[in-house]
Amino acid sequence: MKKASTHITQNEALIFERSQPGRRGYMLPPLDVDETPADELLPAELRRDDDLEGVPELSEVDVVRHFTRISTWNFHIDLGMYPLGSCTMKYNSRLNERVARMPGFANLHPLAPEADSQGALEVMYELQRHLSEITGLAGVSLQPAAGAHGELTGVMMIRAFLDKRDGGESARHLMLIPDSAHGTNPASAHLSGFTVKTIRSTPEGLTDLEHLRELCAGGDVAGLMLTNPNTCGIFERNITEICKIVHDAGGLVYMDGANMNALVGVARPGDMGVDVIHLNLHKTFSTPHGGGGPGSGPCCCTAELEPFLPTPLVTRSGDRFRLDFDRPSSIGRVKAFYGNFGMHLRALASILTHGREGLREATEAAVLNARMIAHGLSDIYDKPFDAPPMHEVLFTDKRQSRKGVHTLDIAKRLIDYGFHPMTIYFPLIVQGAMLIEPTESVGRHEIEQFVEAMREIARESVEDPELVLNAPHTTRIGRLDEATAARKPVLRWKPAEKTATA
Amino acid sequence: MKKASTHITQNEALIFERSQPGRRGYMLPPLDVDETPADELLPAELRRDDDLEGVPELSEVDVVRHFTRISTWNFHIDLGMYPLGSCTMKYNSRLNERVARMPGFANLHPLAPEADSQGALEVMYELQRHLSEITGLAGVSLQPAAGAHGELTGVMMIRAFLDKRDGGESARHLMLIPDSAHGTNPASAHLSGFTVKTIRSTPEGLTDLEHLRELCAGGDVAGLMLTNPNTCGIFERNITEICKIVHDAGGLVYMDGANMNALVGVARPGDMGVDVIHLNLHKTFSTPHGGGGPGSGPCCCTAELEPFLPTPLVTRSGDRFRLDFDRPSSIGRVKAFYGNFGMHLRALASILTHGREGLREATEAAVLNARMIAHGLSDIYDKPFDAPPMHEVLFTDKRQSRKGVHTLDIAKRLIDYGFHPMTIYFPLIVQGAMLIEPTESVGRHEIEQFVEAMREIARESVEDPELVLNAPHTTRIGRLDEATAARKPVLRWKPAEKTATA
Amino acid sequence: MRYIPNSPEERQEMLSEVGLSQAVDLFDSIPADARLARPLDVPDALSEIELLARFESLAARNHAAGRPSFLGAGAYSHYSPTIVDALIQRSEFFTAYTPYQPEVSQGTLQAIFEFQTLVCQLTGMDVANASMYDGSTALAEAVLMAERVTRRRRVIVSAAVHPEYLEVARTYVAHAGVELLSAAFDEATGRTNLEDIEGLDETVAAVVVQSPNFFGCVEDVRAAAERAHAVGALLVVAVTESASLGMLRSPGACGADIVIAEGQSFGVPVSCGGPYVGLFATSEKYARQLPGRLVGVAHDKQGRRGFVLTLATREQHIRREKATSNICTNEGLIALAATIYMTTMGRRGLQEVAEQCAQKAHYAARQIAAVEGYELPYSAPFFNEFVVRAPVAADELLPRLADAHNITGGLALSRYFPGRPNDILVCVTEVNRRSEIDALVAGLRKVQSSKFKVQS
Amino acid sequence: MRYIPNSPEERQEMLSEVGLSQAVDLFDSIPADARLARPLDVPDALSEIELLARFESLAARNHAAGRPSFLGAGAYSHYSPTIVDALIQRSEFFTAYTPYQPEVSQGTLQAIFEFQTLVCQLTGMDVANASMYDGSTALAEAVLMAERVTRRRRVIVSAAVHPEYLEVARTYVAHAGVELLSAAFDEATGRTNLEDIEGLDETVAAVVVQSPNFFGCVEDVRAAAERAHAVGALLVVAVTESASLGMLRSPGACGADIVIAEGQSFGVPVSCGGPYVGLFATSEKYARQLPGRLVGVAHDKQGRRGFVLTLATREQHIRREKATSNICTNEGLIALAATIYMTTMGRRGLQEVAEQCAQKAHYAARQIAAVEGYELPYSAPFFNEFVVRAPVAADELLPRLADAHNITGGLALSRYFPGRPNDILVCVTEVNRRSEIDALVAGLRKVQSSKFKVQS
Ligand SMILES: Cc1ncc(COP(=O)(O)O)c(C=O)c1O
Ligand SMILES: Cc1ncc(COP(=O)(O)O)c(C=O)c1O
Repeated sequence: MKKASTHITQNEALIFERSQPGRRGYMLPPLDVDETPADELLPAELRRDDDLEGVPELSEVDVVRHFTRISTWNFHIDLGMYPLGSCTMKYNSRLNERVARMPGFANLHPLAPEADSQGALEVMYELQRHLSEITGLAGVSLQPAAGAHGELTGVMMIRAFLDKRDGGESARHLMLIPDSAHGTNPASAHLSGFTVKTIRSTPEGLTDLEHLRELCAGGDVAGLMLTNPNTCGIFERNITEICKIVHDAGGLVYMDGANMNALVGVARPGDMGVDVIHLNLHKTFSTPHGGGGPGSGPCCCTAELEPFLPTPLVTRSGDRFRLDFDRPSSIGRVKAFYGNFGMHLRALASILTHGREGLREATEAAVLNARMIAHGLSDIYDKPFDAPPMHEVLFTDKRQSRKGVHTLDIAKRLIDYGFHPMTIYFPLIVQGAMLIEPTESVGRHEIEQFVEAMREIARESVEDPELVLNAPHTTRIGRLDEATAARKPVLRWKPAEKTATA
Repeated sequence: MKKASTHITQNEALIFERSQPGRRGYMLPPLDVDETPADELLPAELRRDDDLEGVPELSEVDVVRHFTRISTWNFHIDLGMYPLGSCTMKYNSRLNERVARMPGFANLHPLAPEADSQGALEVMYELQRHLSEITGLAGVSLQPAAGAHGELTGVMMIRAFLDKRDGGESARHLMLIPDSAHGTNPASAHLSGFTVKTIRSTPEGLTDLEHLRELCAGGDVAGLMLTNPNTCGIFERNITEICKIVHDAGGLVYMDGANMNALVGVARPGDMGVDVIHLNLHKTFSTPHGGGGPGSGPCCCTAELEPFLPTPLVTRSGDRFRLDFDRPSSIGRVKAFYGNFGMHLRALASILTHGREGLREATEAAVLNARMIAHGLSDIYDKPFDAPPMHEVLFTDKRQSRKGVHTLDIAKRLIDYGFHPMTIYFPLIVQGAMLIEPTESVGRHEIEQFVEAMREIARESVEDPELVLNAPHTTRIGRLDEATAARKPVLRWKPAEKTATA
Repeated sequence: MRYIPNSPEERQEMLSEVGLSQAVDLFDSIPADARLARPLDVPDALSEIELLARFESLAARNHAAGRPSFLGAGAYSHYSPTIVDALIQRSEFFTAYTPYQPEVSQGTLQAIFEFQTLVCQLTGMDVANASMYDGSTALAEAVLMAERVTRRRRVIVSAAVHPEYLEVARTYVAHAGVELLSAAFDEATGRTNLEDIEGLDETVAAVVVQSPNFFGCVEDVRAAAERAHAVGALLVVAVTESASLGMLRSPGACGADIVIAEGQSFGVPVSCGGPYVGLFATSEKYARQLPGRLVGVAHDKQGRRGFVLTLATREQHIRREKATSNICTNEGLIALAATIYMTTMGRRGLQEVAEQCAQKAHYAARQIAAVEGYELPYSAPFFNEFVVRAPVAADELLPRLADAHNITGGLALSRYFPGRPNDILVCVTEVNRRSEIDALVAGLRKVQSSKFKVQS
Repeated sequence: MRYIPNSPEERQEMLSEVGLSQAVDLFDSIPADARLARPLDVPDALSEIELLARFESLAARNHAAGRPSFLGAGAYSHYSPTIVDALIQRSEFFTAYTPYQPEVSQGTLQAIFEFQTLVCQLTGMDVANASMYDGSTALAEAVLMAERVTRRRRVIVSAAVHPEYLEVARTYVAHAGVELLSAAFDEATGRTNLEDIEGLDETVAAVVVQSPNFFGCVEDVRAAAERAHAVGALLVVAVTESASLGMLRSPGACGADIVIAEGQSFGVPVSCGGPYVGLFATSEKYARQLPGRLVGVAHDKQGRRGFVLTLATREQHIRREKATSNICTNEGLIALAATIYMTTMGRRGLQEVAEQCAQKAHYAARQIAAVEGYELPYSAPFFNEFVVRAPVAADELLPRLADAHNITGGLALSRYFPGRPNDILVCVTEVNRRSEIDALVAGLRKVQSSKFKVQS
């Protein structure tokens, strides 16, 4: 049976194009208090004078049909494998959604008295404890809203630590980052006032120890930001050595925990010498990506760094849970309130549902699935590094590009085979990168279908390159002209366009 | 913008074909009581000996992906107009779903003590009251599970009433049913032991009064089953006269209320002389059809017939609500417990959400939409009856069939235009019937798109009949060979087929 | 009205487009004397906020919904995995109609085909239909089908069949010329007395037994089949607690000709009695006598497999009064819920649920039997329901249990059998924690001793 | 583990396929000394039944979630139509990733484009991004953007900006070489003192005001714009209560250069502080300085309209350390919820919500002011929040209100301003019924008189 076919789908205009004056999709209870005259309420000059011109007017049915129709244009995890490398698109359980929607959590105001919020505080406290155990690091803050936010937090903590240790403004301004790192790493380091120096990778796709030593020699190294397994899907086997080098040079080691799905229950950053790490709960701990968030990027660190974690922290005294605001060395707040609590609930539910064995089992299954793909494609696609992949496997378009077929084309052609493409052109250290991460949530049969599809595409690239170059052929719209889109950006609907498309 | 395009969809095997030994999608808490040895629990000869061979073994992810994938092959109301004539496919609000899932209702056992179920009893009592007001009939039973079930109930009540009135087994065994009636009418009448006699319709698509008088002359007429507006979408303007004729002949009038969406708030069967009627809450009162149920078919009747309603009835004494089992003349039970309570909740929520004005407004909007379609197509398609349509409009393929294009072809071609087809080949009194019911839940724009699509198809039927005859062209599978399916029925999966399709 | 897309202004424009000036003109074909001259006497529209508050307060008055319960008797509290309700809430499923147009209804059709197959597997039969309203109407239809198949008009129904099922069957056959006779049950075992079934002869169309029966006792279905077949009658087996199918020998394996069941146990909330779903299965040779819808395999021109509604010539829309049944709309979405439940629990889960139900029920039975004054009158093996004979009237005892211990202790059999004031039907499932069972036992003990206090 | 498709047996087969004998071999590349030699110290797996019970009991301990509340201060309780949560639960939306592949992500992309447009309409600006983490981080990014745009390094922030927003800004700019100065507010009006803003000169990159400000007072945004523009600085306007945009003159119309807002009011539950969604809008000319993602219109070869992520050269994955921000994942699903909320309420609904909030808040303010001992210290116009000065310490008064009257009466300002022990920030929205407001007033009166009793 073919994995996919084409079927009829509804097209749908913009919500503004569907709007009709006089339509209503809402009803409020009648105002039940004595009215205050408009002018006493608010002087005219402070009131809107545009009558919200342009904001849509629709019935509830219009809204439901609009968003239901456009939703059908999305690929999503519940349809199947979503192998975006580095994104860990695993199954998002409905059970976690149900937990997050319990009225006792959803209706709790963040500024409600501590005594009346004990359940929520316990949730955060327990999640902190589990994340601490999983990473092998003592301190945890749940405040960061996503991975990059966690990076910013962690790097700022390094900065604060060094300033304190070295007294005043530490002279250490260099943050070392491998060329394979995710873009958020240098961006976060920069935001924290560091100068980014790039470390080369070896031909095996590992951090170049020699180069690291060189860079550390200068004495102005604040730290290293490392992803492990790195973005090539390879475990940095010299990790303890790497940490030692940085520590000996007086710096600290930050680990980007985006790839923790390869390690949970198997190895702990804290045991390797890592000082601070962020986790992506929306990756490793299965909180839904929601088409681009919300995420949650808790920051975990050594006891030494704990004083610098953001304020407040959730602490426990006896059977009471408290918010600790008295943290003089803290870098301060990185977000209002306590982070994305709704994601904390889901992540805790996920950890408790997996349990001790389940967490490790998931790691094993994720790595095994990646191995199957490596095993099935290595003879056809260029695998730039020999090392066996962990939870994700990196290929390039080297062989196919000889015929003019590039990574982008292979990705688009995968769509015709019923798959969401892998992550493409990342990491940047290889040309035409294809980073494939199946996660543990994919069954053997679909892994085999994926391997087969990739092999078919390789064959097509030789026998019928045009077919691949013009893919996808099965979607309601074809490849979009992104260049023009960026040259003449249209970033919002305007009534003008309405008449245009109506 | 075209209304629809084709897009990639996932194919999916049968759940049994996805199954793999050893997969698990569930977990129960550990057994927390002292175990009883197997043989004490149940003697071996009473136990299954097939180890549930063949029942699927799947992970939760498998199940979610399986049902999510196959769901995408369905057309549904949230995608747009679903103009099945006689089916009243109106918007199903999420609010009603939420109400039906409140734990206080969902977890209430039907045999819980009356005193501890007052909320549920009040819901049923209040719904009875509103339906009584809407139909103009005093007695209401919510027990029937669907329209046909309501018919059976109503017709049996007529039988019981006549037996009582005429003493013993009434000699009246004739049930008159127009040739335009829905198949459930004669089937229900037959189940109640009546002999069905068919009444002709006039060229205007109305009940033939003369024929009715004739049939009533015999003195053996038990009653008449009438749909109003009838299945041609026309209001039986002689309804009061019709009722009079039947009553004078000693019979009773049953009204099939499937088309009440044309009358709510505008006219009441009770005021027209109808004795008993069923309502389809899953039509007029927007409880979801669920791909073929559950429905709910309350039966409403005159005070005279009330003693014959099924047992129990929900009654009120002061501020207590009770189940009245003491109903000696009742036809008895037609269903265990009290009917599809979950649908009662939704229907009551729908009535309260619409309110006095809203109910009539919906009726007006529904009829207006049907008028728009009649207006837009009458010059192209054969409209067998002149009368202005109520909530649905009937056309035939008379003109198109000259070119060999029939109703079925037109229906299938509509799919390519992004519409769900109308009801076809019903009613049977015209050849190639196309019964179109837009309901109030469709906006003007989509009505216009529908008219346009139908006109296009009419054009194609002349200019390119093949295109229509081979439709649909945009679906993941084409027309299915129903003849062979019925000749060699395969009604279940068997392991054999597995190897066949794997 | 916020569910109506077209605004009043738009509707006015549309009216003039069709040549009318106002909404009332739409109803010109309705004679004035048949019209409603006044507004309906229903309340003004409610906002979501008001509506939810209203129903929340109603729901709050269903006290029984919130407490531990040992009620069964045709409606069972089982755990339903979260994905069951999540998946049936996809509008693709719940807002679709009966799959009349297969090209755009394959989701519903394939799911029903899977449902039919699962029902066959669990009941041990060859074919099953797309569902009936519920177990009680399914039983009535089974009786009518037996008459069609055998052309005989007498049907013997065990007195241990659910009383409400029996009532429904009576109503259905009242005018079908079918005579219902009753087969008594043995007061010692609690099983239907199969040795001598009064009136069982060559004029009998079918024998109907329920297993586990209304009193929780597992019937000797094989023996029933032999007795029925001996006179050329069919055996109809009814199952109200479908969870038992995970453990009990399937009716098909015991020789049943028609099996009907209530599918509510498969992940469907008790919801005050409905919607539930009736399962209906039989053997190959009677397929064309089945009531209701059937989905079968079909192929398109390119040979691609699909599913369609089939054997429609049995049905009312083709056969009219000669149809095998008048049923049209069935319980599609509930059948889907049951299908998702059965596949999520799967082979092992259905077995484990059955095992836990039986274990917990037997634990409860032992504990209760050990309380002074209480006895279990029946000796037959049971699954997860059993009768307890109390030292006091059940309708005094149960309210006290509810008030003093916040437990719904079971069903007072006097509801159906006035002659049995002290009997309570107790049901235990996998959702009843041991602590609940122990609380029930403690409660029974208390009530009982307090009674003796009263007497002394 | 029930979420892992492949069974242990299948995984064993797969292992041998890839030439391994057991699962541990998968981790050969991890040196032994870096491995975890023991099982994790986390509890055993829980079933759904156990997990739900566990979280239900935790939720039950959040007493505040269940009672009438007048808390605002950056998180607002508004009614969210049922369809908002129903639609974002479609797995098509909530289980998708950032729309990197437009051909199979148009649903997400079009929704974001609609979100961007709605944000522009409400704020009165030209362009808006695809969302920021929340209002507080959006403000910090706005400060950094102002620095990029003006190449100036001093930013003046009103002291009436939400204290937590200010703290976040401080953290963000700590190492960016930006200096934050504070503009005092007027103790009589409660508004930022715009007449003489200390340090406002040609070296200032931006002036930041919040309106309604933290104390609920509506600022004179136009005046602020004039003052800022006079020295070539940008005006950054922050909005924490976005419901106010349905009534208040839009910041854009008042001359703001950057507008950031917390979008939680648009149908998003308060959920103990997150996830929320940050809105970020500015004028055309600064579009390329925006942080975060942007969706724009694009066409395919056949000229069909679609949407794509665009102007990516601003972002970290291209620009790395030179990016306008480090943000990657934003708040997509919450932005979708806000979009559905805004379209469901629509033009008239957003106006009516704002009107009801203002009306109820003013009613409450009048009633409270009439209670002996309580006063409203500020004279400036307000929307739905206002400061009440109580005759007793707020942190004595509020717990008594909670215990005796089951009302969360508001926020004790001492949480942020230790010098203001008696001040309470009270927020009223459309969900606060008159009866709740009257109960609050009655409660304040009681507490107050009981206080005098204590004193006399
Ligand atoms: C390796 C790596 N680091 C950091 C990030 C940033 O995480 P987030 O998108 O949650 O900010 C990602 C996510 O794409 C990533 O893959
Ligand atoms: C006119 C008419 N009568 C009766 C029925 C039967 O109703 P139900 O399908 O709910 O049994 C229908 C539904 O199709 C109908 O259209």
